[in-house]
Amino acid sequence: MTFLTIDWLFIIEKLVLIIIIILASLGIALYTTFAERKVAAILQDRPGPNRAGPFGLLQPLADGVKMFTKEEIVPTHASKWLFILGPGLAMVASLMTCAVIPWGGSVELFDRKIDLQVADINIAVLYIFAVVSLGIYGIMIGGWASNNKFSLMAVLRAASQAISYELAMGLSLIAVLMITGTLSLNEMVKQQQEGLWNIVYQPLGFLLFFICALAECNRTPFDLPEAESELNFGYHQEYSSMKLGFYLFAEYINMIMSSAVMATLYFGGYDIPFVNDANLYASIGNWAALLQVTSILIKIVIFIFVFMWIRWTIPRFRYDQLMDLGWKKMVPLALFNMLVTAFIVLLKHNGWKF
Amino acid sequence: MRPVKYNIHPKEAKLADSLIVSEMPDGYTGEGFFATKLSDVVGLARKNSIWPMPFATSCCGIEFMATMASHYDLARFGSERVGFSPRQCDLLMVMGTIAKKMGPVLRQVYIQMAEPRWVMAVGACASTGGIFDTYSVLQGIDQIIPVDVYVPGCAPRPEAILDGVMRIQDIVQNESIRRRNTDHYKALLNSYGIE
Amino acid sequence: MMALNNEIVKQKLVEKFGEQLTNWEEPYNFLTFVAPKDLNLKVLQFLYDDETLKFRFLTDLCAVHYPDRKGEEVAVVYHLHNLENNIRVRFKVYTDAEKTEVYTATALYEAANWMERETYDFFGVNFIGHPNLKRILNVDEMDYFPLRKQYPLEDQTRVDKDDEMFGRGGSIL
Amino acid sequence: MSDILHHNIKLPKGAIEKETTTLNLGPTHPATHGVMQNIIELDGERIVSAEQTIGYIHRAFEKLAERRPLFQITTLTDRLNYCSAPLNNMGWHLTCEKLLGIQTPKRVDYLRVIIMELSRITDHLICNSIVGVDSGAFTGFLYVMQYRELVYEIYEEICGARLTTNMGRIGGFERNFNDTAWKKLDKFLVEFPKAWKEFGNLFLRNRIFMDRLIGTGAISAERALNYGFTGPNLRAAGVDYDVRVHTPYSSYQDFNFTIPVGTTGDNYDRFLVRDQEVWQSISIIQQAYQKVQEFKGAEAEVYHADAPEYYLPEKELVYTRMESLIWHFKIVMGETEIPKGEVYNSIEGANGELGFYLISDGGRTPYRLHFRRPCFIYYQAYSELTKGGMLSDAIMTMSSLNLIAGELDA
Amino acid sequence: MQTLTNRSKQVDRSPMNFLERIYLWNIFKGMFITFKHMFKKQPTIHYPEQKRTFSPVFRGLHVLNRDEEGRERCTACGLCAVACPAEAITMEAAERLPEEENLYREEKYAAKYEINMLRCIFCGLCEEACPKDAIYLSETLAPSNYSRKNFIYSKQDLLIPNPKTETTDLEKAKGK
Repeated sequence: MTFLTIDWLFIIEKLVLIIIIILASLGIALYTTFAERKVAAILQDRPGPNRAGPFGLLQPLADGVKMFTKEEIVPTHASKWLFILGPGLAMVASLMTCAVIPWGGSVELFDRKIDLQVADINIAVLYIFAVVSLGIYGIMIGGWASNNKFSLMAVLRAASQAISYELAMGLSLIAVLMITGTLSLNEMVKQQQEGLWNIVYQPLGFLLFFICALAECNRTPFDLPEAESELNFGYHQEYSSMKLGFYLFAEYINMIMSSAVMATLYFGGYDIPFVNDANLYASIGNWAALLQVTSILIKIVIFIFVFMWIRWTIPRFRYDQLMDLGWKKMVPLALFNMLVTAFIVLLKHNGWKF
Repeated sequence: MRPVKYNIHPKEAKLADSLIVSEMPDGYTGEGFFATKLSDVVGLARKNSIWPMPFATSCCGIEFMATMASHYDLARFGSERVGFSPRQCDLLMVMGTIAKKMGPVLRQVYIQMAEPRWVMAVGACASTGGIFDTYSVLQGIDQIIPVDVYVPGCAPRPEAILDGVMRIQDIVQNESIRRRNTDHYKALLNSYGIE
Repeated sequence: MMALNNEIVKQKLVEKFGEQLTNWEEPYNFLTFVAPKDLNLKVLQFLYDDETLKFRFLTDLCAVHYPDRKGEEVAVVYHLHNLENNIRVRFKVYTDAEKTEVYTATALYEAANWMERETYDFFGVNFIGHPNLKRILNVDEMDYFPLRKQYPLEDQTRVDKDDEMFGRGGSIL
Repeated sequence: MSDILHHNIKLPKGAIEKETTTLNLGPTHPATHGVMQNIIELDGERIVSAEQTIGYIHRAFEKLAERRPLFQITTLTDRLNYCSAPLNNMGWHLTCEKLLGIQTPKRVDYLRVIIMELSRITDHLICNSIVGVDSGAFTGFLYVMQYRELVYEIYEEICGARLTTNMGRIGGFERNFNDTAWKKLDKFLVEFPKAWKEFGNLFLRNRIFMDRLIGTGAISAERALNYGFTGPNLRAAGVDYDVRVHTPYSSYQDFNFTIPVGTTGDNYDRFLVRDQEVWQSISIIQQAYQKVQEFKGAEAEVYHADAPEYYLPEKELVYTRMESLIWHFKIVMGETEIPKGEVYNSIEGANGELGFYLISDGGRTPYRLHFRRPCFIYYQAYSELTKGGMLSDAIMTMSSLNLIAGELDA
Repeated sequence: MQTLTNRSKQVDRSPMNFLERIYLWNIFKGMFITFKHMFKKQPTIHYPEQKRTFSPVFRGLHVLNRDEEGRERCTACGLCAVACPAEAITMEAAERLPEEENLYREEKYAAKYEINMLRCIFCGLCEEACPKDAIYLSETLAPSNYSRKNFIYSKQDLLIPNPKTETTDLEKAKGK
């Protein structure tokens, strides 16, 4: 292998894209924390943070600086390296997801066609599942290393919850895969741009996927691992300073990523509704890509709002009820959905018209 | 009928009286311009992100609920993320009577908090024992941990609690980031027997 | 069913225990009597079991310290309630402060458990047969029974009060 | 397996054989809102046994009461069940009035009923919304807290304080209700029922919430009585015992209301009973409001009993008339004649039968004052209620019992 | 268990119907309620910029009254200290000298009058106990402070402005 065969421009292009996407994700996550507080406040008839900067907009920065300057505590009986590894792993895993999400079409710069997707791999969906499962390790390792019984219980809950709901999530997704016939996210978006959004074909599948996404992100009503009234913040109870910040951040990035995945899978990704994207490219060129990015961002924001809205409305499950729902209701429903979809796809392949 | 509506001589809090700022020796000039600026920025940031740990034992805890609720909304100060894990919090709000049985627990919680940490004694009981001048009640939590701000009242109105939070903010803003490493601070903690 | 009143309760009790129950009173229409301390459980059992009396609700259990009554300084007071007929009865047993031994009522009323622990905590009444008789409100290390009259109320460590002012060695009062 | 582990790893003695986890809930655990410690043995998430330690805010009320004249004890009762302070105040005043033989005029009774029911509402409102918070839904709590604020404003008009009110005096109130207070009460009566209905909609029939509460922390009527339960917790078990009906005080016999009872005594029953009691309280307040308005002329200004020995004279008279001044001094110094005797009086507190056992030897202060604190008595049943349930159930049981630390620890 | 009264009423514990059983219906209902609240007027009082008006009987910081000629009314009888459940009031009485008649109204006066605001529970019993129209509570909130010693309010901190010499201050104190 020689240096000459490497497309240096390609690497630079991807590096720039990665940096931009990671920074943007971090920025959005930062402001998602703020949004959570504001949304909670507005749903609860109160103004929310409004004294740090204009309308409280500097609030997340204040939180960040404060966390950076706080003392790092490693509990005496904690397993030190794992204690540090935990939040790092959680953070890395959640950021890795954004590699396969198509954020927009492509832009033409310096005579190059640059895809707004870090890696258009053909098994993107599997990749996401793998990385999300890795994120659970971050929580498990951190909670276990804390040497705290509350954390330990939280971790047990988190692990079993993740396993149960990933199963239902996967099953509900298979139906989509059968319709689209691909594992590549970019390909799925392209199909949806041409036809209808997948939500039209898969309403039940989407509902199941959405509920599982709530569970995967540890959001109410599935926030058992950090149920503050029971386990007192659960797995990140012993964490202070930026390690805590990493956990909180990872949670919000997970939220963003699952919103992005949902948008891509069921709501056409960066597709701008009611507009033919190809024509748009023809008329305004690179600006169309920007509009597409805006489109997916808006979808993400809407999902995040719904996440928050749910969080501040309903109570949480009990552990056994959560398992009950997961195994006895979600999995059978997902299977049912899969079978029905398979049946219809089969009929369609055999020339039936709908 | 009352002769007047207001007492116009309420004692204003002076920063110089605070435990944190007062024992800073004059002419502590180790910090250069950059460090001072950094200190200011950090102070400003910390000020707006004080996460309280409510150590609510009795009546004042109920008023703290009112402070959190829509009518007074502590969230405006960026302080609504109430944590019950001492590791994650900046401000220990001791609300309500601390009995002698509770004293060691309170101390333990204080020790577990990550620096920088501040303590606010809310209400008569936590500050001095209030009406409970009895064999079982600790006569002021300042016997076991250093207190930064005292809030009078039994129970203090939400306004008074907010006032206390703002006094804490004043301290936080004016505290040098290096202070927690100074010998003076260590001596202060040692005087409470905390290493 | 015949309405139950203080007369009938008294009559029944006298029938059963005769002269042993003394000091019958009805302050504010509340039947009160004194039982010997060895009999407390028997009286409770009778009041609980009897088909007409049915005092099956233990409202309250506490003690009072009378330092002047030599030999019977501590009185344990039971308040019982018959919910069906809405009638209450109170009885006391007196015991020596040095050797406070009273039978526990926990076998009859679960409610008595903590009330007896509290009474032990405050007055040092030793309830014989109690499943878990230890201090409940105060710290375990405490070496006296604070509600007995001879012990001071105040905490001695406070510095912000002027004892002269509040009747503790001063001129007022 | 355990043998191998024993050889290689140093574990605390008996850690393997035990097969259960000991979890220490409290004293600063968020769900114990207040301070008690529950040492729970867990088998997985199931509770094998629970043991409680209390006394973390023991304040020696009873000893303190022996050193304070009657009127100062009102400030102590404030701090018993601080969620419904006026209720305790009035309970104490009624006890004193029983001892001193004071008859209160009807209007005073009705005013008291209004205040007592308002404070019952605030208490149940907090309890039920905290059940919501502990189950993870924070928002309903903030919705109803806004209306508690309205009640506090009414208190403030009457006595000048919000939470620890020190409201009322032996023989009546310290002052008549002013127009603002009545206006605020009007406002409350209009707005609160809507909000309470909305709160019910948010929780009552939500399956997640119902699943959390139904069948958890249940107790039978017999056990509940044996444990000395009173108030909403006893009524949830199906016993319709209510001091307001059994031994009416403060003219409760003039009002028309029902006693909501449950059947199984589980957390959901407790929640429902409290929910219904709030509706009953609203109805009682409306009736009392109407009755108060029926007083005309001089009667409409009555706010205390005519008891010059115990009720402080008008300030104007104190400044000008010698006789009043002497009464004033006597009452404040506590030198009025207080009859000897012992009296037990109980009211229906927000958590159950709140009793005052007062022994007076004729001195300035009570010889002995014992509070029957419902919280203290029913919390003993906690280990029985939680046994066999899950950890989350224990949390819900704790909040639906409504444990008020001030009342628990005296 | 037989019923004790004829006023009991069973609470509604009907089993869940189908819509309630599938979770979603009531969740949507709840979400609709919270959504409605987004457009509700916020009752928030933006303390410290905005302050609530307190009731005229509000129990805040104390004041010591003077009469029309600016003489202190307190006669150091000690009733307030006796009435105080928190024992927060300390005073020392002194005999008035002939040349002090323009300072003190009665023959005896409080040479030292201190209230420990940190002990004080603002119950208002001192105001009620005063037979000389001398001590009142005001609508000022007791401010928080950094040090315990700053909560001892001496006579100078409590006295209202002299109506003879400090008329502007008095107007201020009266809230005009």
